[in-house]
Amino acid sequence: MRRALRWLLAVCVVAATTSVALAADLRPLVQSLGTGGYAGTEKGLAQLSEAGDPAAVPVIEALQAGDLYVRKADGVVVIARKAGSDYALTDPLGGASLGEAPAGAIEKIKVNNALRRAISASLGALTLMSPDAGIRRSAADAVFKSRDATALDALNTALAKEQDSSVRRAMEQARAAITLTAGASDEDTRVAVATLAGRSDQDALALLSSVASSSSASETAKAAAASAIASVQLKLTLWGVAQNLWYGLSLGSVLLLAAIGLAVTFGVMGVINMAHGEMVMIGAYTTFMVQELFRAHAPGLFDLSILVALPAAFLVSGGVGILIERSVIRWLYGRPLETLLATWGLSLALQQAVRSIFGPSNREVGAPSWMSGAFELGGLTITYGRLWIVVFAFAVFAALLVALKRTWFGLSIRAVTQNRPMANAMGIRTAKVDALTFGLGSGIAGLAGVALSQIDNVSPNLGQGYIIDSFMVVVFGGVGNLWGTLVGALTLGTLNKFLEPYAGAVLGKILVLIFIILFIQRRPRGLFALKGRAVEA
Amino acid sequence: MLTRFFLMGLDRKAGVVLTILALLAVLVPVSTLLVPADSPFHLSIFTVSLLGKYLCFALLALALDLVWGYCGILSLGHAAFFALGGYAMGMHLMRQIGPRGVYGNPVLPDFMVFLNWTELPWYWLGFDHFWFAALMVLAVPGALAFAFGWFAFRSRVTGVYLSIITQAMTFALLLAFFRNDMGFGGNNGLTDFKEILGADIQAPGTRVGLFVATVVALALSYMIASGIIGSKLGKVLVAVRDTESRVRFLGYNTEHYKLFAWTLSACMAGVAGALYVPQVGIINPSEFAPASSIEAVIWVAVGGRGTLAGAILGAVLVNFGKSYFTGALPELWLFALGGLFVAVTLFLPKGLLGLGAQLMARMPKSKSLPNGKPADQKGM
Amino acid sequence: MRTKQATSVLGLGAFAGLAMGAMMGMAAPALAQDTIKVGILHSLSGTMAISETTLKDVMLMLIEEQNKKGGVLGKKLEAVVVDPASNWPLFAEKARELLTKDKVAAVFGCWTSVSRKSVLPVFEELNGLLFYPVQYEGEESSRNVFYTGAAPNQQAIPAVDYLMQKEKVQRWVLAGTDYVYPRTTNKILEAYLKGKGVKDEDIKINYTPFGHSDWQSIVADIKKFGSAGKKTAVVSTINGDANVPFYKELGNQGVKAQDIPVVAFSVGEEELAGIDTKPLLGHLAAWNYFQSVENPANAEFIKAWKTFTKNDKRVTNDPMEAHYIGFNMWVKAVEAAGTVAPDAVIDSMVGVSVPNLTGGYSAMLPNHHITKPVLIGEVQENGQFETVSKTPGLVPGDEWSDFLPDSKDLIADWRKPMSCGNFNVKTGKCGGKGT
Amino acid sequence: MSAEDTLLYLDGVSVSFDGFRALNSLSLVMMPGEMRAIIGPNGAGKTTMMDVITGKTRPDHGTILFEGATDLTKLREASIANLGIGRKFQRPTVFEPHTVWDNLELALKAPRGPLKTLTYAIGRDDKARIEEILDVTRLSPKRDRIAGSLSHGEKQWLEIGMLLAQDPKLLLVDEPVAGMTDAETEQTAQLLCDIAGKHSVIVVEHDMSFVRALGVKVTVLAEGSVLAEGSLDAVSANQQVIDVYLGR
Repeated sequence: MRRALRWLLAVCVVAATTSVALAADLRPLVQSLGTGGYAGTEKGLAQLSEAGDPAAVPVIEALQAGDLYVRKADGVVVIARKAGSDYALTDPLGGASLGEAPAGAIEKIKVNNALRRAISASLGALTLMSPDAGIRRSAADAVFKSRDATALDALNTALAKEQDSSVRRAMEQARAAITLTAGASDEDTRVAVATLAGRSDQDALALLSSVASSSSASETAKAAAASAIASVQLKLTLWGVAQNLWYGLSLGSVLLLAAIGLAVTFGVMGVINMAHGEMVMIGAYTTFMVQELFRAHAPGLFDLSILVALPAAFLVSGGVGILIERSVIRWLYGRPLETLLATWGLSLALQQAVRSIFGPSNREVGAPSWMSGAFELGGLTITYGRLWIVVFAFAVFAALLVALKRTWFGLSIRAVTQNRPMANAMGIRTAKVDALTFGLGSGIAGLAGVALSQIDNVSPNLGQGYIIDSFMVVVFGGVGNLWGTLVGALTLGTLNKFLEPYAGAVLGKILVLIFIILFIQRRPRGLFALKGRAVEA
Repeated sequence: MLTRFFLMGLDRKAGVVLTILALLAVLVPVSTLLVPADSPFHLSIFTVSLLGKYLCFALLALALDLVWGYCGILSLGHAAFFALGGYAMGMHLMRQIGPRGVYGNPVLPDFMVFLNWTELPWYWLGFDHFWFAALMVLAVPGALAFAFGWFAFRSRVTGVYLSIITQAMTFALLLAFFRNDMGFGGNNGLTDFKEILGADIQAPGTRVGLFVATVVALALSYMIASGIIGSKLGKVLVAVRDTESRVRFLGYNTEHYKLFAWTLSACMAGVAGALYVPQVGIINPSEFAPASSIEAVIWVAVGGRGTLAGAILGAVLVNFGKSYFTGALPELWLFALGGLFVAVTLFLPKGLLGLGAQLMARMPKSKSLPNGKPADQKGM
Repeated sequence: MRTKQATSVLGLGAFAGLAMGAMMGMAAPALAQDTIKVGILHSLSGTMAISETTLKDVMLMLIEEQNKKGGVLGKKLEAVVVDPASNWPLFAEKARELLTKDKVAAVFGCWTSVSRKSVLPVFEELNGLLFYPVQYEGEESSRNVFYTGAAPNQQAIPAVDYLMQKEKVQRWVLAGTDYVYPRTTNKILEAYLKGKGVKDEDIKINYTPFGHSDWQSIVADIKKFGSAGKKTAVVSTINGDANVPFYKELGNQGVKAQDIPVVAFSVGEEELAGIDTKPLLGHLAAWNYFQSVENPANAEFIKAWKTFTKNDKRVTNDPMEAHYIGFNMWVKAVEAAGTVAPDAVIDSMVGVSVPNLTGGYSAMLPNHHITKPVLIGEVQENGQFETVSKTPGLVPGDEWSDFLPDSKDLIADWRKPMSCGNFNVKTGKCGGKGT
Repeated sequence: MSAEDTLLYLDGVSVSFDGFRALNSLSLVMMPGEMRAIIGPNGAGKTTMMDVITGKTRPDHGTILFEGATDLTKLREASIANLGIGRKFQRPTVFEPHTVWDNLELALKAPRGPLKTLTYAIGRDDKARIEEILDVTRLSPKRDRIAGSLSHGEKQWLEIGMLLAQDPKLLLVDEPVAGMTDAETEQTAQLLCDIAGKHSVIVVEHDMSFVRALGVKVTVLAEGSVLAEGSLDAVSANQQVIDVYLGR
């Protein structure tokens, strides 16, 4: 992007001899950015963007990036970028090198929210002519947001030359927004209303509503706005349902991830594993450790840290799980209740251990760039982080299903859980299978920890927040049935998200719990209960 | 008939427990109020409140043991009944504050005043009378338990399914009481009580009185519980615990039996909560937290499931450990507590009282021992 | 079998006796009087450990430093640390233990409102001293408590003023965790905003449970509310734990500070340490202290803190400063009184003035709240705040909000002869609005 | 024969579990005072039939009447038991933590409500009745033993004793001699024959010598319905029965 702007700058320099003179005119404006605190900077910025000279773009960009400094010695505004222990200074206009300076010799020009807004608006107006379609598009969006009437001329000029249809549409919408905000003739208003009707979002709705309720607009314009509002609202309602579905799916995936390890340790093995949440927490802390290693040794590869963290968390949590099984759980088979007590004790100890080692406060787990941000899908905003978690949850589920149904290990697990003495007699080493099964469940919990570290606190309490929900999901779905866990997680997630807008977060959750209680009355063995000649005597 | 019922449960074991409780009821007031403060036999008010709290927990454990140890219903939501009883008492104590709140509103509790409530919600009416509150202490947990049990037992929800929905119940209540809109003071709960039955709640005499009341309630509940266990009803309950379907084929409506024990147990838990609140001075939604219920289960397990004395012992011991370690080892006490739970499960599957039994196992067996099986085929 | 049971039950009796004996021992008065004991009542486990453990550490540091300077009244200070484990009744029990068993001269502690409410009767009954370092909802003034955190007028109202004036905000989302601090703060803000002409439909109030972790719907709602054409801001009283997922969701859904700024009252440096702050650039917080404030006292404090914790990355935050102020005030008051006896210390506390870490002096007011500057900061990429606004003078803490109908006539003044925490200026009587 | 005169009347009873038909239009009639042996290969539906009669399993179709009037398909286990149908399980199920005496006391015919049991005090008649059953089942010397400590055979007998204590009109006895010595088997056969005088009995058993020793009408079940009925000799000669038993 910066290269493109430089290119633009070069074109301008070549094209117009006057621009040198202009650059000279810009100098005092640039200087004024460095005086008078936020207000002074804002004033300087306004003048700078009013000048309309693309040469100002690098200056403003530097201001946005926090690279614009004042040299304390002479008060000159410079661009300073870290070079070793000192800063390399360049002239904001023209880019000539001005030598180096230690950190103490320069002072940053501070930026606050108001300034950031102004910067976006002026960059928008100034980059409407960029050769890069993406930049023009975001420039148009910035103008749409700022609704800055001073950008109207630039917008009209840019529109006249614009070839790209999507950028054109964005620019037209920006122009319509300015038109409606600033007020315009009846004809223009109607055109603007028509343009905005195509943009089915809240922004458009707000603009259209302002027309419909405006006192100056004509009746016909108002009528056009009203019908546009109706169509936008309908679309928004539909998208709202889709959005709830997506949120439900996303929450359901989180529940699924949290519960699926429990479906193995509790559902398959019958261990009431209260330390399950702590396995999730250990996975999250493993992610933190892996990221710390990346930050220290390979910051450039940070985006890959999550991929490394996955196997690491699986192994660490799985290892801890095996350790727990070998030392405690294996003495307790056939006494499910005792496992509740012992694992509760373990969960207390594990929390405190993590607190002692890592401290009680939150640890920062960063998101790799491919998990940050969001994209728009029609009227839906889908964040990459959530999308990956959904994909990941289903992948883990599928992998577990395959592991249990199609591998020898899975066969052994089923053999051991169904008939231990018989499995033993057939040469299956039940002790080993027990340990590995518990390790598998714990390892999956560790995987969940990697995913949850992206959306939740990484703190010693992380696991506590999920343990109850996990048990609800497994029990709702039917103990011992993986498909039940899947359907249970998605049902409860979606139900929760559909209730939340009406009942609020707290009441919504209460209703879900009551639903579970009532549901269990109807199906005392969960959703996917095995029917058959009852086993109890 | 009533006398016979109480006498039935009174074997020598009960005698020991009741003697200890009677001693507590006499010695504690004496050494607190009469023994001079510099004497080594003086008990501070702090200690009395602490003991009172332990005994409230012991009563909760006793209630839990009645359903879990003798009827096989593992409740992971018993703290809900405890908290409901506590709230009923807390509401009465709130009303007793009268115009002494910070805003001086004679009717509305402070938290309602600053949330701009203008009148007392209907469900607060009546709580200014002690008798009404006392009734509610029994009725609210009892009614909830009855309704919950009626549906759950009829639907034959058993084992972990039952345990988990009891947990769902207490969690839902936690969230509900947490909502400020409910009118129970939200997360802050009810606090800053001034007096109970006209006595200053902070005064040593009142605190000792509350302690004695707790001892009496515990002793009474113990007698009721051991009376039940000694009766034919108790034998049916134990039979239900181990082989419920067999009991049904004998013609017993096991749902009714479970419902009876469950509701009675909830009422006992409610009483425990009601005695707890004036002694600790606060009731808030965190008492509903599933973790509180699980802790209560652990007390019973530590002491010995299926022995009433064990439930009491476990509650007192674990809570004493908690009080002691949070002061002595503030950074490490969770390791100690967690380690204790693991150790008890691994090495004392029948709890501490079971240990005594194990040591004496060689002695010839004689009649009637309810603390037979640890976790058995009925599991939870 | 009977004998066996009887034996085990006898064991129980013996145990009970032992336990009682042990507790008698516990309750025995401390004999050593050559030190002055200071109680630290912060949760080291459970949900609040995340915030409170730091405060325990900072108290240990302050006590250690004071001892280096020779202690107080010629005696060394001795810290007594207990863990109330985020359990509210346990707070009261531990407070009682500190005051009666350990006989501490003062207690520094509590974070949540409920923990303070829980210990309040204990401190009043036993006439102890509690220093409470956290911003809170006000509506309280106790003779035995010194509130060194911000009252709503020292945090919420200046923050809203800033947003109205500098950011031209017209539409407000008041999002909070459903407990008393957000409820009260939002009540106050609602009244304040309406007084400024903000319409009903431009205020949206939203409450969530503690530890709420799925913020998708709420963030989407905020976006929706904020795109109605009027400048919108979020005033967040969301409690510590839930903030991380909240901010992560904000960042991911692209809610930028320049579009919809979020101003938080419970998010400090400590909370930001758990989040990648790049997407949060420019979101705001209102406090009375930021680690980034530049002045010698603060630099020294930060250095001492990093040395004490042997961790270069440890951050400082507002409640830590509050303890710093409170502790120094207590030391000064004790020295002025010449004793640690509670009544004397309480009397000499009012009017004590000590340096704060933002370059001024904070004074203890008659209502047991203190004067503080109010700072508005924007989140920076490095997890720190950049001060964008600071009140010109110090703001005195106002315990009874002027914006709530039932408290606007109340004042607190613990100086004699009034010595009242809820004096009604209308009726001229102590004891709220009642007769 | 009309349904009114019968003690137990099953008509067209079907039960299926996940597609598997455990009972397939089963019809069976028992007269008062009758004793019947039911045999059949594994999976023939013997236990399911008992489940259906005692209310443990609800049939998908069909009629089950007791004493010609009471529709058992509408009732729960306890109500059915209180009508006078007792059941002994395949695996002996006694209340292991209780003494032999207490087991019998629990089974003894008496009011079954919780409040009644709470205030129950054993009377002279009840004591005599339990003594009598202890004698019949030869458990007198072990009356104070914990049931869990009894041998397998003794548990079987205790359970039969509990059935007697219940004093039902109809006894359903599932494999009463499984795991017993020959001598015990013989004694058990004798015991059942004694009982049959006063009660109606259905015995499910694999042990042919035991069935022979009972000397009663035999019903053969296979694949959930009645294959043959008659004396043991008659059904043994039935070709279909032979096929079923020997496998096809």
